[in-house]
Amino acid sequence: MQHGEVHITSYRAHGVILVLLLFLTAITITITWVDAGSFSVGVAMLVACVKATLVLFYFMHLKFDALVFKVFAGMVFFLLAVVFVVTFFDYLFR
Amino acid sequence: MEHTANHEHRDDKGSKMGMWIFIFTELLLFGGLFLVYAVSRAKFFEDFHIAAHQLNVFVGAVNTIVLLVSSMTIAMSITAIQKNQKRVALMLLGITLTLAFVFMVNKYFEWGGKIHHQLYPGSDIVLTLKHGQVLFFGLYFFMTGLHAFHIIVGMALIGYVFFQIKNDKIKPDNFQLLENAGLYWHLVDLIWIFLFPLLYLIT
Amino acid sequence: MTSNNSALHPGSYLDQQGKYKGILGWLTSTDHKRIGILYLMCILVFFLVGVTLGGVMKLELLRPGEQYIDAQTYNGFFTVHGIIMIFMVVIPGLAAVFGNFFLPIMIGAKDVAFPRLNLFSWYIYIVGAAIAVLSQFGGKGAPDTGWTFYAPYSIDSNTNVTTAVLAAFVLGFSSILTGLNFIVTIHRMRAKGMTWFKMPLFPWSLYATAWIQVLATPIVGITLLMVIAERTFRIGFFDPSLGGDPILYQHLFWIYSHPAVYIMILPAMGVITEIIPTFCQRKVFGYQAIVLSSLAIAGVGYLVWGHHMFTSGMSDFSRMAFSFLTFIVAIPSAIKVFNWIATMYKGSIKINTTFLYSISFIFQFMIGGLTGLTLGALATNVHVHDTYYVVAHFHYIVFGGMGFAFFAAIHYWFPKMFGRMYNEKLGKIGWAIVFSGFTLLYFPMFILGLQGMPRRYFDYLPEYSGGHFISSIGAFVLITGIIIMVYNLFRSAKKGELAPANPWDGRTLEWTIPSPPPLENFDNEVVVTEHPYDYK
Amino acid sequence: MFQGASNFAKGVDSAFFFIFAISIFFLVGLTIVMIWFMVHYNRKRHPKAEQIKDNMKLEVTWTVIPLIIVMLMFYYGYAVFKPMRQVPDDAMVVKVTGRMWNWSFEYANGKISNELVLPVGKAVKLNLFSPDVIHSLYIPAFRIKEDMVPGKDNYMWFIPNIEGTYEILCAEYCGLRHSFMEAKTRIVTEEEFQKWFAEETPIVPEDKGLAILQNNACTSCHSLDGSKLVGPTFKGLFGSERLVMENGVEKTVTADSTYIKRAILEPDKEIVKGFAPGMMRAYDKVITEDDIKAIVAYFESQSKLPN
Ligand code: HEA
Ligand code: HEA
Ligand code: HEC
Ligand code: CUA
Ligand SMILES: [Cu+2]
Repeated sequence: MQHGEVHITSYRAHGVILVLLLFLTAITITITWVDAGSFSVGVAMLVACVKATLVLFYFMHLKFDALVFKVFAGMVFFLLAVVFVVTFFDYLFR
Repeated sequence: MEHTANHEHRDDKGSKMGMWIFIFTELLLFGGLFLVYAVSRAKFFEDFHIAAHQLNVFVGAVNTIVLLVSSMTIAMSITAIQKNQKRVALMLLGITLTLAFVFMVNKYFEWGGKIHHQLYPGSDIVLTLKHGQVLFFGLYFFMTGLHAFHIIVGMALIGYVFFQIKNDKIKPDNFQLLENAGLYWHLVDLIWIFLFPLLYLIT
Repeated sequence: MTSNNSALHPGSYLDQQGKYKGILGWLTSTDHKRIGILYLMCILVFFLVGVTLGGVMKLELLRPGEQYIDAQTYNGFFTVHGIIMIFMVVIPGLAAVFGNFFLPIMIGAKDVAFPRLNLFSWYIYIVGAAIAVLSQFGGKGAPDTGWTFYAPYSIDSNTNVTTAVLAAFVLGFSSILTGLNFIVTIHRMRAKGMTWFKMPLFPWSLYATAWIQVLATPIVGITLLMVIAERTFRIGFFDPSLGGDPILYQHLFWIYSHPAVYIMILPAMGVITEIIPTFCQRKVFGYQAIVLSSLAIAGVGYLVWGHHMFTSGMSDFSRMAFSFLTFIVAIPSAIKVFNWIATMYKGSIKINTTFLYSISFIFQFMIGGLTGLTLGALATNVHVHDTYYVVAHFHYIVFGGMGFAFFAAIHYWFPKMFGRMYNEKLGKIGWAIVFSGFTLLYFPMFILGLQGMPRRYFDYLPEYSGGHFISSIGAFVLITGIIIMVYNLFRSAKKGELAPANPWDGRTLEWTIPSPPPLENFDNEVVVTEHPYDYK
Repeated sequence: MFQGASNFAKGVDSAFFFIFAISIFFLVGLTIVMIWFMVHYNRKRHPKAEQIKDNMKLEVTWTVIPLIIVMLMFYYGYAVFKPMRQVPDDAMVVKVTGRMWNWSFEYANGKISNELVLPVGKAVKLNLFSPDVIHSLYIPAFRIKEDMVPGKDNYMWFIPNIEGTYEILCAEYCGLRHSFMEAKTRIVTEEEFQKWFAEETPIVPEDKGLAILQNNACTSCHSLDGSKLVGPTFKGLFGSERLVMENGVEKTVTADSTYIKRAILEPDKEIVKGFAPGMMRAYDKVITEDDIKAIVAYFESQSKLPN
């Protein structure tokens, strides 16, 4: 028993997301081809984050799920980010 | 408290929540690995750069596309079940499984190639390389290996779900199992989305 | 402990249920209460094994020089002692035993969310424990790295480190699944009317604990896998001779293992928060403050791991940041202590064995916690790091805190779990001996530490012999008390007086059902209207 | 605290006493309150509990006051610690090598000693170095400690300010003989130090082989005088018949130069009877061919000496 309306994502919506994802993949590849360096890694990671968000929100239905799931996911990614930052307190200031 | 699930034996939201929490632990599992990657790369910037040249961007890109498409098909199969289109759902899952298989075949040849060229941890050639490059290949095998292990588990899960649909155990009003399998599969995709640029594209 | 009890009242969970009889009935039961008892038995056994190792270590340290065991054996002993105590006793301890048994009852549910997964976690625990036991024998001898498995020694050591690391990995997996189960149970299975802020505080503390279990354990999991990979393939993650970074290992290890100390202490705090209102007949003071402090400990506790690495050569900025965060995390613990004591104010206090253990918990936790502050301050940490001061600190908190809370919990819930009362007089005698033995054993260690006695020392300089001698005597006083306590409990489980449903006049839901509880806990659906701890 | 003999001792001790005093205040205060409640509100004396409402103001008070206190503690600890990382420019530099399981101290003029001799009242910087696993240099009397991490340069500094001899201990677990990894530091007057510093060091033996054995800490496991430490003694080794286990098979070999080389490079291949495998690590990347030649030459020279 699902609570409230069950959200049905249309086939088309899935298709659109896939096209977006493929497009972003193409961007990453070209960017890193054109200009190697720390800049392109930053962009590649940024694009990867966008892609991940798309997968989370649409393929994994997070957008249409109850609030708790969004809060949980937000919390986990925040935690992961903070752990990275705090670890790099060591490596950046040596 | 808005909802008590006790009066019925099934609690779809609870089961989904369990799956999500499991996914979080998986994310942190890989998170630790990414942390090691990040620190090592900061330390061996040049070496990583050079070693990454040994990886084939084309194979990586193909595998990315394969996984993205398979992610879409499994997401679509949920739509199909919701719309009570059993055969479409089965077909979509079949495609997902095939794509997963393609991914593994690709991986097999990729790893095979590396091992053939003696680019595996502990081989004579790798031991002559610079530390940073050895580490890169170590991370490459460790990360993609752990990822491939998740693919295999995912395939088993999807295969099981496939038969559950076939035997009408999963129905338009009872598809949480399918959704959970889907969530797991998307996790595999999610991790690859980061692995691909980090391992293949930093040349 | 379980026979003879069917006479108590028909339909209790201790009776034969389901397909199988006898031991098989226990090993296949998905009933959360039976699983709790299974954990209790295993943990008791491992506790006694660990404690025996500790005793032998103290015997060896009685005098300087080699007494009974050689250095390699000693190094193996404290490693195994640490692994058993941390991974097999205190981390699963309260959560898996009392959490399993009482969490569903206290929130008015029939079972946990995933009963089969629950049983599965226990089996994983057993497999992990079996691997740990295996690592002691055969191969190249017991692991000798300390429970922290610091690289590069853990990579170089030729002993069975891989097996021990694998055991810790498997045990971690069991811990994750338990945590997952509890989170979903608490979210989805609370009784009608039990809003979040009407939930008792032991479930609350388990909720905070469960999140740490779920989000911290995987990090140590992957780290341990990397150690195994490093030992097998020589990759160079952590091995400096291959360009790896040993300090990175320490970061990863403590990212888990600091939060892990809160996995140990949070449920203990939860237990104490249940016991004090009951024996004071008083509403708990500062319910919301206690809830929030649990969550704060879980949250901030995640970010202080670096205080184990102040002298490791970490950047100076990190040292400062971690010291700062360490002090922040002390505040929620202080809040809890203040609220417990305030709960006793104008109460009607009944002093029995349970309550005495709880009071000694608070006392010892304060000592352990306050000495944690000297460890958290940079200047003083440099002096006392890796000395017996640290050993004293964590035994005070882990044993004096979590261990005593465990003893308090087992006395408190004993009537409910086994349907019989324990012997009060013997209980009090046991407590007095345990408490004095404990103090005698661990207090001198603070002084030894300040004098500069490093830990993990098989042998020591003569100037430290006084402290070690007293401390070794204490170990044997302590074990006498523990034996009396365990004897009392075993005997009472068979021969004690029959227990009423609510012997202590508690207010939480477990006291509303018969002792021992029936199979499905509640006959009817539970509807909660009042706050827990509503004494009128 | 206990005897303090460096410029940091006072600061560390006062930081400790600051935290300690506050801790004692809370510990004793709260314990007394607790016991008083137990007596005063005992059920016999106070059979009916009074219900008391939560008090927001109180909660805030006992959050904020401890917060302020711990911030003071943090600051105190940090303020005392900070100078420990700021080495004065005129500090004398000594390179310390900690290995399994002994210490050596190398001075600017190349003098190597296994005792740390320092002039009183002068700043020293110790550069910490480890070739094998993590050790930690700890001088309790000076209140200082820092890990020696292989592959990473760590340092510490201090000013010894009381003459005397103090213990140096290893505070990070480093394997079998961790607890025996001690040395002494001798703090002497400036003149004495200069004299010691200039004099030809007797510690570095004239024999190259012996020097290698000592510098690689072989002698912490192998005695030269016939006593049994972790490994078999080197006394009378050369040319003798050795009973060894190879793959579980017992056999006798003569301790010639090839045997000794194997024993150093692959110690786990042939295990001397009565000893455990895995104790001695393989020195294949540490000890060079030439070193081995020197070691063998030393063994050979020893075996020729009349006993
Ligand atoms: C249950 C386990 C547990 C808990 C809860 C804690 C709690 C704390 N610990 Fe401890 N710790 C360990 C288990 C635990 N620890 C273990 C096992 C080790 C050693 C690991 C190893 O190396 O093997 C260790 C080591 C350890 C170190 C590293 C020492 C070293 O190796 O150099 C440090 C350093 O900061 C530290 C600090 C603290 C602090 C500040 C707290 C705080 O959370 C304490 C908070 C509590 C209080 C402050 C007391 C109650 C409050 C009052 C009485 C009110 C008055 C208070 C104020 C005014 C502030 N601990
Ligand atoms: C829950 C956690 C826990 C508990 C309860 C204990 C309990 C004890 N521990 Fe602890 N200890 C740790 C966790 C714990 N320990 C950890 C994590 C470490 C760090 C390891 C590391 O460095 O890696 C450590 C390290 C440690 C050391 C430091 C070793 C070193 O650095 O060199 C010492 C030294 O004395 C010690 C002693 C003891 C003693 C005497 C007990 C006493 O409580 C034991 C009292 C009991 C006895 C005296 C036993 C006598 C028993 C019998 C005679 C048999 C009776 C049997 C039956 C009835 C069946 N422990
Ligand atoms: C950790 C302690 C340890 C250290 C350090 C150590 N060894 Fe050993 N060594 C042993 C042990 C134990 C054995 C006996 C077991 C074996 O044969 O492997 C041994 C055996 C030997 C033997 C064979 C001796 C015989 O009696 O046949 C030689 C030669 C030797 N070591 C040389 C060295 C040299 C040279 C070094 C330093 C570069 C060194 N060892 C450092 C522990 C050590
Ligand atoms: Cu060197 Cu401990
Ligand atoms: Cu900690």
